[in-house]
Amino acid sequence: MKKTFLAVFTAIVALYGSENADIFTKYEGTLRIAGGTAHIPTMKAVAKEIEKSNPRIKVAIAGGGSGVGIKKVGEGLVDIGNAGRAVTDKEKSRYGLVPFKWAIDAIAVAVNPSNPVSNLEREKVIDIFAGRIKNWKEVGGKDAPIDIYTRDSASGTRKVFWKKMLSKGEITPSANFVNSNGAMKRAIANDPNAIGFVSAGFLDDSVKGISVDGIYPDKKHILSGEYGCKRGLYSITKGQPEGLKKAFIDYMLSPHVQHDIVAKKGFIPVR
Amino acid sequence: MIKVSNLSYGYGRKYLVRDLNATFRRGEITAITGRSGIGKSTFLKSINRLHEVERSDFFREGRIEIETSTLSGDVSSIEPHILRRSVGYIFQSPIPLPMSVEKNVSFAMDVAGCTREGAVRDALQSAHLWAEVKDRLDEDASRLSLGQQQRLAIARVLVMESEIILFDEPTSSLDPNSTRMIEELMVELSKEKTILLVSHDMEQIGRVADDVIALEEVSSNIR
Amino acid sequence: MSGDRLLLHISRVVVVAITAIYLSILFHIIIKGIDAIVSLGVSDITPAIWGSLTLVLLSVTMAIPLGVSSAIYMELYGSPKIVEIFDISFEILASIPSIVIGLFGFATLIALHRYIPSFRASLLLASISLCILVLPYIVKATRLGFSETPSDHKAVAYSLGATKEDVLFRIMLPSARGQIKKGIFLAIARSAEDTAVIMLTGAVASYGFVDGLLSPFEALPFYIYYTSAVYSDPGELLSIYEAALILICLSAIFIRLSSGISRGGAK
Amino acid sequence: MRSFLTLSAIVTASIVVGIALFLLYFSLPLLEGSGLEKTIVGGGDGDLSYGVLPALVGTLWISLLSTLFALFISLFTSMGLESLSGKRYTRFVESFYEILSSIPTVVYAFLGIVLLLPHMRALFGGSGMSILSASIVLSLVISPTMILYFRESFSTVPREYRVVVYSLGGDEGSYIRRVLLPFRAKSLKVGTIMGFARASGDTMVSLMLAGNSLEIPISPLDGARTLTTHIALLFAEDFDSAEFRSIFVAGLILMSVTISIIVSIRKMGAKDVG
Repeated sequence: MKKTFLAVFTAIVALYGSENADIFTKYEGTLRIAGGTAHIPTMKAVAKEIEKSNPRIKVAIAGGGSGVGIKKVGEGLVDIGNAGRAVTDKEKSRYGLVPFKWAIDAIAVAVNPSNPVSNLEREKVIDIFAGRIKNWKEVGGKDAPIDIYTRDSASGTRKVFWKKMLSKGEITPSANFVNSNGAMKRAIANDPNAIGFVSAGFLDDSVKGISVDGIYPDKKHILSGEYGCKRGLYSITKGQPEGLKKAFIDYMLSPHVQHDIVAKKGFIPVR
Repeated sequence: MIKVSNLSYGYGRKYLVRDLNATFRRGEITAITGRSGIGKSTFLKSINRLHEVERSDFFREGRIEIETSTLSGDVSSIEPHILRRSVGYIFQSPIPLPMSVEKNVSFAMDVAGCTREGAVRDALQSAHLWAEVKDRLDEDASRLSLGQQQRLAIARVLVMESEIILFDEPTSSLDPNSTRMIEELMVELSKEKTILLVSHDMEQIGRVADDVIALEEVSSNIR
Repeated sequence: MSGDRLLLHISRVVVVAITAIYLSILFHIIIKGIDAIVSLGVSDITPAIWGSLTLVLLSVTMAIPLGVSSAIYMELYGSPKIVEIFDISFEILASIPSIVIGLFGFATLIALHRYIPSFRASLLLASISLCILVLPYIVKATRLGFSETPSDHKAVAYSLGATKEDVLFRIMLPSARGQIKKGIFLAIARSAEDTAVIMLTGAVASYGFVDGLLSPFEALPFYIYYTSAVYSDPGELLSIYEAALILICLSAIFIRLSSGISRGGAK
Repeated sequence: MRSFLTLSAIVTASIVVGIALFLLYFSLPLLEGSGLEKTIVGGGDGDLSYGVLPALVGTLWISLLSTLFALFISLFTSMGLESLSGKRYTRFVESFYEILSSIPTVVYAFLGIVLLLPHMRALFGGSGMSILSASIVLSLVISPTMILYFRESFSTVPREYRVVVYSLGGDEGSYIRRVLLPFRAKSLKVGTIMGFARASGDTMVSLMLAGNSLEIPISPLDGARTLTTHIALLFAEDFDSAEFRSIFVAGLILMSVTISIIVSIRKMGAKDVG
């Protein structure tokens, strides 16, 4: 396994002879990216490097959610769509979409750092999001009502979380809706009684990820499969990518980006 | 020349004047008198059809024919703006347009699209205003004195070289001195033109008019 | 009588309280905003500032000829019936929630994109949508200016042989200039502050400097909206105040200008 | 020249019709047959169902509550200013309210997040995002315009009325309560309706402060989404989905509200809506 990885590394390094953004020198123009919001910090960092090495390239990054990314790239409204879930066969065949997975990410149940709760049974998580458990003291916290935060239907994070963590259980409609991973993190950081779900890459000292059934969503547990609520982060093109789009996708998969950006942003590189 | 035959007019369903017959000749000043509200201004405005832009309920029966070197026929058969270029009108108050002295005088030429060299100067000279304003042509016209403004209004009309000029109580807002200047001007202009003067002032009429028409009360005024 | 006095006292207390609330809000922004400008400089939000300026310039430039000529048309050729229909439709347009106008822009985009693939959410689309948003202000101001033209001036012009067109272009339009300017300043203030329209038609969180009509763009109000939902450190939070202060200054200047003209210009 | 004028007039005047037609075109498939019920109350086959009913109720809650607050604020403020009128600082105070009316809505909403939400959280618990929070901030947004409108209508009341009231032994309070307010009742109504129109059409304050939840709100402390935020949250959805199309229904409802407000103001005889 390790050998194959190494082989790919060497192949890529040999192909481009460089690990940084120099490969973009022969392109110019605007690259429009939209969709999954878990992707945004990584994409922004990559865009900064590209624009620095070649000011004639501009990268516009918008959120919207995975559904939006898939739909927009399919309709040709953007060049690259981002999704935090797999593209369905229906979507693939309808638009001729080609997805590239460039990271593995877990979706963590997240609370405010001041919350003493740091582990929940999966059943309790399901009950909390369904609105059946309403107070933190019922799960070992302080006596305070639970504020639930969720995302809209375009969110891939929500879709994966709903399927793999909640086993397709209901999320109470009285939950507050936010529209990106970034906004979820900000909302939970502001609200001591909050619970929500967020891409593991967004966990830091302002939002606390908690263990489910004793398993914390870190690299070890994700790779071993013990933490099941995980997904790939994809970038999608309509048809096989070429030109600037191809260069961008290749760059996302290059060892430099995989190790110096993707991994640093808290995701698990695929190469 | 203006020939009015069987003219009746009024607003809405009410007659102001019925069956008026008159002829106004070149070289004469004809004064129009009558009690206030009887429709003296309306009579003047019905000649150059200015009432049409002011009130929509105006009606007229009978004929108003004009004859100048460029136009002849009933006024209703002539395009209003062409008609008005041949029939000058001086209002009660001078009403300078919000522009420079020069632009005020050249306004009629500008809208007619025919600018003549020296026309502004000629008109101001004929209106006896040139000496006072020749260095103030770019000033806003509202900065002239009231008397000067009224002579400006006359210059503004003279530039059209119209052969008919209608004066609607032109001196009612002026001091005696300015009044005298306007009266002299009218007499001077009447040598070449047909002039109608609406006035209350019997002394003034005595001083300048060659003929007088008094508008009379209508007996049955409902249409 | 005592009821009357009580009412008076309550209202004076409310005046003081409300004024105090607004003042403290204003001071809060000004102090934090100045703090931000001093400690951060403006480099982070410069693209958004330029984006907003370009957007305002484009949308108002489009709205002026359209709005003024519509008002001229109504004045010159409109029958009373047509004028009334136009009046009502502009009144409705002026009161439609801006998000609905943004939605209209977005729906137009979806419809047009099928045929013109290069037409996407962009500066152009957002400017056109904002132009629709501010158009009624220009029409209304121009018509107000026309209606305020002294009727004496019109009568004199007619008596000198002017046609309806002459009167409009030589007398009414110059006299409406003050009101039109007022309408333009109001339109500038409105298009600078609107968030809902540009959010649906092409504003993005990060793009850099405006570089083309068909490109996405950054803008101050969208920056405030987006960043206040996702900021992750105190510096980013402070930069929101910076954007807010600049945006307030922009709007306040133009609102002041628009009302200043109306007070001084009405003769 | 004439054809250019005609063209631009037709273009500008038909925009309204164009907007209405677009909204109808996109929302018609949803309004036909059994789609109507689904559109209104929700109940799709997905894991989330979108009806516009919660948004409609949310809009009513937030715009009514904020108009109520704003009416209180602006009525008392303009009465207070009236009683102080003639004093040197009233002119200053008026330009102050003019500047307040120019502050962008998104800035008010941002200030709501940083200044109001922590207090709401401390007072009532929960996330702080609620109908109440949005309404408070929204009332601050619409009050300056209402105050300016009321002030303007007060300023045209003949000065003699005050003199008569004083000569009959009344004071400022009796003048305001017994003469000014009844005399200007229509302006007060129109100003309030205009405030309501602005409140119901606002997006940013509700989007950033009301929590956007999907449940039909029962108390002012519940979260809610409004018709406007429904559009803002879902415009980028899958173009063929029922959720996406429901935003056009929301747009249609908003437009009908606008039209009925205009009609009612016109019926009251006040032409000036701005």
